Amino acid sequence: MIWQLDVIFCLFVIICAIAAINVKDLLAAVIILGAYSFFMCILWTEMGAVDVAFTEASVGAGVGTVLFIAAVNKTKRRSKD
Amino acid sequence: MLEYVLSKYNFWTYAILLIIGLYAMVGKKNLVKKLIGMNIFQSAVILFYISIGVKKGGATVPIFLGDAHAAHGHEIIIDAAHYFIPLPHVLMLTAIVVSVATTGVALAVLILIYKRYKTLEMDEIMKIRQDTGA
Amino acid sequence: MTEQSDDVIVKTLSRMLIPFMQIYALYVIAHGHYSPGGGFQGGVILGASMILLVITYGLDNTLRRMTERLNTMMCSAGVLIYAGIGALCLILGGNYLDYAELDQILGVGIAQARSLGILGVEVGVGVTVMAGMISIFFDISTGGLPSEKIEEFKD
Amino acid sequence: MKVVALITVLMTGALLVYGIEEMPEWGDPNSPASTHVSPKYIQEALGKTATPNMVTAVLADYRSYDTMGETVVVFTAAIGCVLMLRKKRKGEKGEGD
Repeated sequence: MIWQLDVIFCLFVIICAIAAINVKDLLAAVIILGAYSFFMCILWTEMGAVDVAFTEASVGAGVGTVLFIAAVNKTKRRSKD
Repeated sequence: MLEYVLSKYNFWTYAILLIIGLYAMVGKKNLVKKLIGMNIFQSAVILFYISIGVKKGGATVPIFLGDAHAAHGHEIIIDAAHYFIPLPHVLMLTAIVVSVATTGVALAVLILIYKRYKTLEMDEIMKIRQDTGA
Repeated sequence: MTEQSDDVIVKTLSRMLIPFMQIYALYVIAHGHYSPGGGFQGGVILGASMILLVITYGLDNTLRRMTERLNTMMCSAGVLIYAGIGALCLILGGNYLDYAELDQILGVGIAQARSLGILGVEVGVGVTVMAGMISIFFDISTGGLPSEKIEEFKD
Repeated sequence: MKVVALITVLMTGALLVYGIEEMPEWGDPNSPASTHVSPKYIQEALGKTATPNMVTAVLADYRSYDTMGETVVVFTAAIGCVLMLRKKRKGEKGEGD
């Protein structure tokens, strides 16, 4: 556990979260959410939760992003805020 | 001040992520943005639980690293201070899978809303509902 | 998103990749006792391989291999495996989901019987999660599967 | 709307920061979470279940009721999506399309 690396990943996670809710293009927001999930996964691996990190990498970042993209594909891509 | 923040930086990250998710759920008008905020909120809670399971001082991941088959016959003494706490990992592992399943149900509801109102903005939906009196 | 792709590279690469993904998923389920992994992760990877098949080869080709009827049956079969192992322990004289009683039919010692009980439960979880993820993806990506397609590929 | 959301979020954030003060030191081996029930799981899991991965042992043996509930939740979510989105067959009557 290296605390400098931890702080850097925490900053990345916060930046990704702020970007994901501020982008007007919904497809871009969903992809940024996938990047957020992967940074979260690295953070949890650093904290020693390898099972949770594996689950997040396959479930949250993989299938979750695909489901969001499928739903955005069926509805509208633009958002007003 | 900086040292005070750095001593519990993961709890501060959890608080900031949680208020970002809450703001997206309350303040944004697009329904997909609300769902993204809900996902961020869930990850923040999971981060909090994982932070509880960390032990300093030479602890490692909760997997027994020695030869399990050689130790089958006689009793092994395992020191609890050498491994992280497995209980928060178990609870959060199932929570992630359930969160994706509930996100799927939410997206299905969202597609039904789009089929009926042809929009995903909350204020437009409320306006249509007021105009038609439904 | 559910039509067949025209790209030769994408189709060839995914046709080569899908069997390895499924083998890896089975490894993750079976090796969950000794390394990170288990039923949830392996089931999701199995589901992701079928989702890749839908994206590259189209919904019609996928429904010919894995029909909607089979998918729904597998989704409930996983829960049945899980609850069935619990009920088997109940029949053998223990509490519900008390794997130590499985020793009476397996005969390998109490600790090993509990280990094998965990493996059976993980298989049930994997089957349910795989079928559930595939079913949710089918419904969301098509906005509701047209009933003619289900009728067409029933047999 | 934005102002109301901002006030709500800032008040929640103030409460969270107040709560962080009370948390035990990060990674403390003597915190309540690491002294109450988890030493029992760590010490007994290998000998009683022959499973080196303690997370799997606790997930599928010690807390298997919990995991069965999660499995049923995934199953229910899949069935719910089918019931909400699937169109009616020809000849069946129902509301909507």
